[in-house]
Amino acid sequence: MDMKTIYLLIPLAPLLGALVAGLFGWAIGRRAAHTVTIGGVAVAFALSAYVLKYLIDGGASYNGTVYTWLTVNGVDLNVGFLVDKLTAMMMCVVTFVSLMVHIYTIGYMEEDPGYQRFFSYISLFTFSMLMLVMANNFVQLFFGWEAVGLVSYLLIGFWFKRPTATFANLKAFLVNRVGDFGFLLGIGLVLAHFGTLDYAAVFAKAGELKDVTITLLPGHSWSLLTVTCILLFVGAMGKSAQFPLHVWLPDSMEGPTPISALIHAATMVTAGIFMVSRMSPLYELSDTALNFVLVIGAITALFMGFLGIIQNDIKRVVAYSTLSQLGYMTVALGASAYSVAVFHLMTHAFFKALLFLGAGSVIMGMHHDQDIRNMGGLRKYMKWTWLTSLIGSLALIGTPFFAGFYSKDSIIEAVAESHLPGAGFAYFAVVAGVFVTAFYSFRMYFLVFHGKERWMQKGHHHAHDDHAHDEDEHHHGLGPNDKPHESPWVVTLPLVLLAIPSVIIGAIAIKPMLYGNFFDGVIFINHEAHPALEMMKEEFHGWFGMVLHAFKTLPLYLAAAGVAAAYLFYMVKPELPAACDRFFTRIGVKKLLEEKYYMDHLYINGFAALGRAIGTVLWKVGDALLIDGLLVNGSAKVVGFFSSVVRRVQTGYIYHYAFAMILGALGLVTWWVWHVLGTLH
Amino acid sequence: MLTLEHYLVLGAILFAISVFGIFMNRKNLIVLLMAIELMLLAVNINFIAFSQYLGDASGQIFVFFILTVAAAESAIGLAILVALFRSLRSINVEDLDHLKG
Amino acid sequence: MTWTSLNAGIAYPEIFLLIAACAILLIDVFVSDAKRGITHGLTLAALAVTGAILYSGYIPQRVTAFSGQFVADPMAAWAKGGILIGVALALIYGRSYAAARQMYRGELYTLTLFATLGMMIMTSAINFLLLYVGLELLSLSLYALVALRRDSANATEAAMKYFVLGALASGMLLYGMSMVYGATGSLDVVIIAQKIATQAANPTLLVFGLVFIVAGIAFKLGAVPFHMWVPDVYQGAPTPIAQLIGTAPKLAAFAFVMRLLAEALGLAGIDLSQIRQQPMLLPSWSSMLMVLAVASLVIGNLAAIAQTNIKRMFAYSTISHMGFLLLGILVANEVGYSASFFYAFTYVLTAAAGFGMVQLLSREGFEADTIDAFKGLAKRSPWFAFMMLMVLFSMAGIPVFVGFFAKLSVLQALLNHAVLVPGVDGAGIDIDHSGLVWVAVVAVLMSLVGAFYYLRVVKVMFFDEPTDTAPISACWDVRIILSLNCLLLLALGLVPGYLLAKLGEAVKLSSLVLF
Amino acid sequence: MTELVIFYSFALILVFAAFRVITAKNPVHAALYLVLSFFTGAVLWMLTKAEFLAVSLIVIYVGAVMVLFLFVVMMLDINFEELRKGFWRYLPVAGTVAVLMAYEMVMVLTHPSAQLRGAAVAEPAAGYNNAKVLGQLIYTQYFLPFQLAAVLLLVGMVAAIALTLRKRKNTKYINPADQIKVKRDERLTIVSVNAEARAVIEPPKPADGEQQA
Amino acid sequence: MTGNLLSLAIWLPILAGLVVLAIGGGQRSNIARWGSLLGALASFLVTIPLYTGFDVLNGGMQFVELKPWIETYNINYSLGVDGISVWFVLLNSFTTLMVILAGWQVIEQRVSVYNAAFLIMSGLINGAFAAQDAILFYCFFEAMLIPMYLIIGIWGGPNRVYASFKFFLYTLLGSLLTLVAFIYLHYQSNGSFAVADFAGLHLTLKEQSLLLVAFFFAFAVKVPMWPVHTWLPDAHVEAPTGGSMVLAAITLKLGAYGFLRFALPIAPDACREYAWVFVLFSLIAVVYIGMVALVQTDMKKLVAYSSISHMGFVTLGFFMMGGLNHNELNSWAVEGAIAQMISHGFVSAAMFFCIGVMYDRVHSRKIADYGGVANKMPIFAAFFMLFAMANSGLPGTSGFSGEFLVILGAVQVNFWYAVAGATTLIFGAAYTLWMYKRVIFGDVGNHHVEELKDVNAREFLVLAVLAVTVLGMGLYPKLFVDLMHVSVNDLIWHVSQSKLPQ
Repeated sequence: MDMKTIYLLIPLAPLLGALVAGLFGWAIGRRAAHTVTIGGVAVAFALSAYVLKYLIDGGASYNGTVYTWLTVNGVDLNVGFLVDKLTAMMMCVVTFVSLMVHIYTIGYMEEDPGYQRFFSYISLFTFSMLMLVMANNFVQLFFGWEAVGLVSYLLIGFWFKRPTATFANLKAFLVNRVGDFGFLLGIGLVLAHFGTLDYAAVFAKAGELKDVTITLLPGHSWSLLTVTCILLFVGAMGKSAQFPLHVWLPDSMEGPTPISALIHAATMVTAGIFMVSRMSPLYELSDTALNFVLVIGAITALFMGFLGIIQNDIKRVVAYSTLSQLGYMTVALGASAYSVAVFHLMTHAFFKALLFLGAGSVIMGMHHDQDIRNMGGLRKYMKWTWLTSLIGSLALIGTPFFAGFYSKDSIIEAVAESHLPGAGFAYFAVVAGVFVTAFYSFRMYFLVFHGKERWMQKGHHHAHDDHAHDEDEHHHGLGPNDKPHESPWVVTLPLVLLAIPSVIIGAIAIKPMLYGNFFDGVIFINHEAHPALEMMKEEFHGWFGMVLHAFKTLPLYLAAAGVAAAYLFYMVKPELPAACDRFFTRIGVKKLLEEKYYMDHLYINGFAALGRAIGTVLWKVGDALLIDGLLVNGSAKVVGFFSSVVRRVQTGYIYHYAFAMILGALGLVTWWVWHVLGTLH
Repeated sequence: MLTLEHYLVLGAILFAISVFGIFMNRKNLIVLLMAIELMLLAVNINFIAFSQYLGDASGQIFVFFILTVAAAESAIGLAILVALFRSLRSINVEDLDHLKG
Repeated sequence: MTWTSLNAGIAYPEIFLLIAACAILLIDVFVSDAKRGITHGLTLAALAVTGAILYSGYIPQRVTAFSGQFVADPMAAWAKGGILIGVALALIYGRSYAAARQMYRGELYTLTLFATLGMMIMTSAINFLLLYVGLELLSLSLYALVALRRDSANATEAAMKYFVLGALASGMLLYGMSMVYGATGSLDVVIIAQKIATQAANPTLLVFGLVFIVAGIAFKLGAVPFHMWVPDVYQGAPTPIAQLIGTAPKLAAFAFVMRLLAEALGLAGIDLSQIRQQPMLLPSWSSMLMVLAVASLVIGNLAAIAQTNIKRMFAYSTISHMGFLLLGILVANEVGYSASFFYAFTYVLTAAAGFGMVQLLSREGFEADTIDAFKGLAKRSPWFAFMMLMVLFSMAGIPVFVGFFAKLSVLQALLNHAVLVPGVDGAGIDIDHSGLVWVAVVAVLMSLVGAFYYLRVVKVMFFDEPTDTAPISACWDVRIILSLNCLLLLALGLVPGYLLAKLGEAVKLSSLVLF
Repeated sequence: MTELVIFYSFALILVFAAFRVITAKNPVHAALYLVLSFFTGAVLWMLTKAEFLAVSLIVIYVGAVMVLFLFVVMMLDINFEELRKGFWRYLPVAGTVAVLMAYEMVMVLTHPSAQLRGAAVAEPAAGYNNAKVLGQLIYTQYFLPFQLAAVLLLVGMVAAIALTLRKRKNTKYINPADQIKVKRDERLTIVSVNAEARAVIEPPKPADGEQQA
Repeated sequence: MTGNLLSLAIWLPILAGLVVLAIGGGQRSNIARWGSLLGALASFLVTIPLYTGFDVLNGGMQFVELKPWIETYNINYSLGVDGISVWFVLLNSFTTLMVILAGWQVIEQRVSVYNAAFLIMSGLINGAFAAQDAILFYCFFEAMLIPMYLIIGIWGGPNRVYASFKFFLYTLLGSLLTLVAFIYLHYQSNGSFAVADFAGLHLTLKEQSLLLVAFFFAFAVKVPMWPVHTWLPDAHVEAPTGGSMVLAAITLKLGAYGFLRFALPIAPDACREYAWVFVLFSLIAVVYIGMVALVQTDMKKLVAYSSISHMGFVTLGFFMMGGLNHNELNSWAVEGAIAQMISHGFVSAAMFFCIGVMYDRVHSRKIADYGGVANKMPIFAAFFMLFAMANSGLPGTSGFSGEFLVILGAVQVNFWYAVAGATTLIFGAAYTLWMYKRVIFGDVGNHHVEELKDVNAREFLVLAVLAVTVLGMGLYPKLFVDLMHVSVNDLIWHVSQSKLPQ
């Protein structure tokens, strides 16, 4: 089996599974559906692992065309694969998490009537994501980009009966479309100026076009690469939920939990990070663009973290944490530490998938009650879930020796070393974010797994989130006398399997990925302009050294402080949160956070409403009144009016008829005869 | 000296009078028919004058035919008038207004 | 003067028709009302034989007879052919209509035959006197025919209006003729043309006469503002007679215009470069016709929109069609004449079919002359609904029906002319011919308005539910011939080339060459 | 000079009479004024030596056409009072147009470019015979129109009859053909009478002619 | 055989239509159905050799037929297709087949007339695409109005009369002016009506501009471009499903095709001069109409507006033609526009069919009357999702290829054109998916929806075939685009040359 076949097989295996489960799921039944899809993903994972191994062992990276999608103006637009280490790593992450999620789903979706459909979707997603990461050109990238968006749309709206779900998926799709709008324009600029859409050719030509400027407004010229990179990054902002296009991600929790883990935590949302890393040869040429990336990432990292604090929906807490972590990655990108970003991407994929799946397990245990205020003390009932969630949380907050520690700390360091104008703010944001992360993570942890079993006290309690009002079969919650049960093995097994890399992968991978030659020839860094990573490399002394070093830096203590604060608030003095609540309410911050910085208002009541209002005006006034009313029907009316006038002239009286004739003759005489007489003399 | 102009002007005036008659007359169809006869007379005067002026008899032949045609025309016109009167009981021009618009 | 010098042979069709008409007049005296079919058959036979004689005597050139007063040329032959067809169709479609309304009398046939004779004379006459006599023969017969349903107030009213206004128009025409006669000293078309060409004519009198001649012609064609008789007569006249008025005479009028304007006053056969020395006769009538044409297009189409009576609607549509016809004539060259000829010829067929449909739906006590009478025709008789559809779309000038090619040929002539003579400088010919482009634009815009009212009838037929569910009672011959007539519109639309070429050739072969 | 005097005086009468034709309240008067116009017209034609036509005018018009007019006027039962109302209401507009028309026509005809001023109506050559000239032309050159004129008159006749002749319901008339064709059997029904039985008498089937009457 | 393929493509459906009319009247509806299906199938099959036998390297006309028709005016029966028009012949024959299937059970009244109208129209449309003589083109172009008028008027919705009149008169207005233009060109080209001769003329800018105005009225109305678009929503809403399918899939393309075949090659200088106007109108169509579509409450109207918006992309692409703005040839946008036309043919037909499927069951087109259709019609919902996504231009569906290329082409001409154009990514998704959400998603909305039954075999067939085409063109557009390269390049070269008199 040559490599090309393998590369082909990797995406096609899940696709096949998806098609079989999707098109023939009704015929083959549940078991066959999950078997075939899991089989497909497993094959993909196995082959991906093989590929990674092959590349690490010095195998040549692959850049080849599968088929030509389109040829225009002499330029081939291909479907092709670029498989290098970055790709291979992404493939492994994607297929691994996907495999876990597939297995987990067997348990999680057991009772759902859309079982086969769900498997089909997630397999399809795996295919799309693989196409995205394996792309060797912008077209295919965009194809994968939108395809994962589609599947995300389908999955968020999986429970299409819920209005909140369908609202959320539409929102997700549209917000992503806003990003894609920029992304597509970026691609357009690339094509217009590079004359090709192949990565390799584009990167090769990037240097030449470094100083090219374009004039977008008369009198202002911009660097081509800056504009292009920012536009491409707008795409990433959509997909990776960066401020201000982040609003879709929390709502996307309306989807079943497995997909939150797979799509909205581990893989799809990191596509933007992946893309920017891929485009490093372009981004490296524009400080402006990098700075933009840095600032956006920083905003996202900190402010989304704040929102995590006040969430009571278990999944939403994790979702905001995801947003925040994506911000971290973006910050790393901005700091030219692409490898760090990718590294965090990877570690985050594992522990965040773990957290989501753990949350899902909790939700199952709670009979689909997601409100953490109704939980507590679950540690006793759900041992595996508790343990793995704890690992996940520890990894998330950057506890030393856990995977997240290495990646997050590296990001903080990279920002510290960055010289971009926004680096100062970014540094503050990421450092402050550490505390915030720790606080909300353990707030959730304590509320869920420790303390009193509150569902017993409060009975059926509804969270204030709107979706909780939904009288849906999935939301019946736990009765006061029920006891939550640990989930079946298909659920806990993935948790365990994910927990392992969440702990160990950081220590293993940090050296090759960040400071080794893993990304040689893949990620390009202009070390002279952006020396951050170089400087870190000098300071790096192995993973253990990094842990030791961490004790000398602020972040670790901030994380510890966060955990402590959470413990204080939710374990020791449960009345404190209420007091804080009152305080923050008084100064207005509470409201601001509850309303998520009013971003949703801005979009829904601002842009969307404005769009509809303009649409209505254009329709009623522009189309109906002006064009149709005035021009079309108006001219018909004018014709009708003249018609009635003409009609009235036809009085029926002979003398009028004769009069008309005489007048006609007289007119002819007057005009022509006098005319002739005039010319004759 | 009697010139062509005399006749032509007379013809023109007669023509105008008959035209005037046609659209002035709003009551009596018979007078309308008479006005038409007047108009033909005007034309005939023209033809005869020209004919004699040109020394060419064909103009007079034309007049002869006009007289003939006019006779037949009067017959038909009066016949229509009679038929009209029978169905309408009126020869008032203003009553002829069922067809309009 | 001998028989041979008369050269009467070329007038055999007319002579036969006259004899036949007189014979039928006599025969009919002995035919009882119940056996009127004999007269009907004989009349059609007479028309057919006339046609046959016409066909066998076809000469592809201009031949004159009766001291140069009568001409037989291909154009006249084609026109007469069209006239005979038009008249025959009117009689065929009108038979049961007439029978149901006390009109099924011998006079219907004899007068129709005399009218036909008048039309044939009009097409062949090249002498003012003969033209006039032919015109009057036609007119007088038509006046009488309109009033033939003498118990109908509408019919007699229409006849009276037609008569009075027609007489007025005749008066104007005669006045014009007298002036031209005075200016040129002759009644002979050829001599007049020669006199004009050699500047031996008095220009003032000529133009003065021209105005009145144009007025008279405009009346005959029904051009605005000499059109007002048209709707009233169409509506008031019994439908077969309206058909008779609305079809064949248009061809006769076309020929009449050709003889009077194109040949006598049109400088036909004169090298255009000689126009410089000529008084502005040609441009004069050309631009007069332009005004009349545009006015007809506008008024005809606009007024037609508001009609509820389909005969009246046809009348206004006729007015607009005559506007189109005039557009071709005013081009004043062979291309234009051919186009107009084609237009008139096909219009006869189209209008005949339209009136045929009205009569098809009518029955005793029901005129079917409102647009509403066509309601739901597609349900009552899909076949005839489709036939009517073809008629209407042909009238609207939608391809692939023949009406489109008629319009196309006229527009083509008009626009080519516009570029061909972009204003011969000097000589005072100051018509801006590029202005004809705008005339063309007006013409097509008015076709758009026209399409509206034709569409309305289609709408009524196809989209509405029938209110009148009585079966169509027409006899088989009417059904077949009407269908053939309608299909002919389609066939001529699919293959218009032959007729176009033939009529164009006819005009070319018939053109008056003076030098 | 004499000619001019005659012309002007008769022309004036003609114009006056013509004017009265269209303004006369009573159509009988109008018809009579029309007769007067024709007479004066004939005189004017005489002045141009068109004797035949002058005579024809009187014969045809005054003798035939105008009589026809008078017949019709008197035959129809018309309320003339009704017809006279409001005649002058339309004068301003109609009058303006008519005067304008006359003015323009006269202006054109008297315009120098028309070259009519001083154009004498030619004096015919000696021995000129108006009737003969016309006759010769009509029967040779104008043979065809002449025939057609006959047809025209025929049309006039046919039309007039077709439009006005009607079989009145109250008038009894007989059809000689039917009378001749009558057979004995249709007129006479012989019934054998049985003196004792009551006879059933079939009514005779009436003949066509009788039914019409 | 190949000698008269185009004639076959034109006359076979017309003949089939006439036969159906003749034999399928009255109660013989089933004969009419099967007969027309057979006819449509045969008509589609005869167009296949046009594709298989097409010489990709030849940019000129192929399958040429030339016979004199009206010799007096030198009008010829002149047929031929190039890489651009061949697709529309195929697309049209294909759509007709779909339409016949679409109306199978739905149309109960006058089945033969309904099907015959479509068959005849199909032939006429093929004729318009194949005609190489202006008058021949015009004849087909106009004659098509008649069957469409009847279809809308007879089988249409409650306001069908208004819609049918508006449709007919609106489109007639433009074509009449074009007729004047054609005749003018006829004179200019010394008595030829051949399109190729027209394209070879050298005309002054004033002449070209006036011609362009005439062409604008004809073709822009048909496309339809803003602001002459308002007939389309009415026509679409009132037309029966089949009518909407054909209208959207084919007749709109005729307008765009007219631009390619007439306006651009004949008046290139004027096109360059006034390209900004067309670009402006196109962009207005994309943005303005996108917003208008957003607030529609009637599904058909929404899709109709979406059609206008998508066709705005097509015209945008045309006037992004490299020759108009650059010296260098740039076929991105043009090929994108043509691809968009083809794709829109599939997608809009599918969208209208989907709405038709629901309409047949519920007899309402109001979005508010639905909700939760997916619960009752899952298969249908899946198909509808695919088409909705295609309508929003998702990669992998045909809707993407065209839009993508046009935007890529536009960026090369003017960045801001591309920005305005790319908003369709947002608007397109917004109006389509919002509608989808309200109609398909959610809990069962009312008892009408409760009673819905999923698609039957016939509907499934149509949907599946359309789905295959939509996906096929999305995944392998090369198949479609390769045929047009040479023709498009020829066209662009042609347009890039100044035609002003020397």
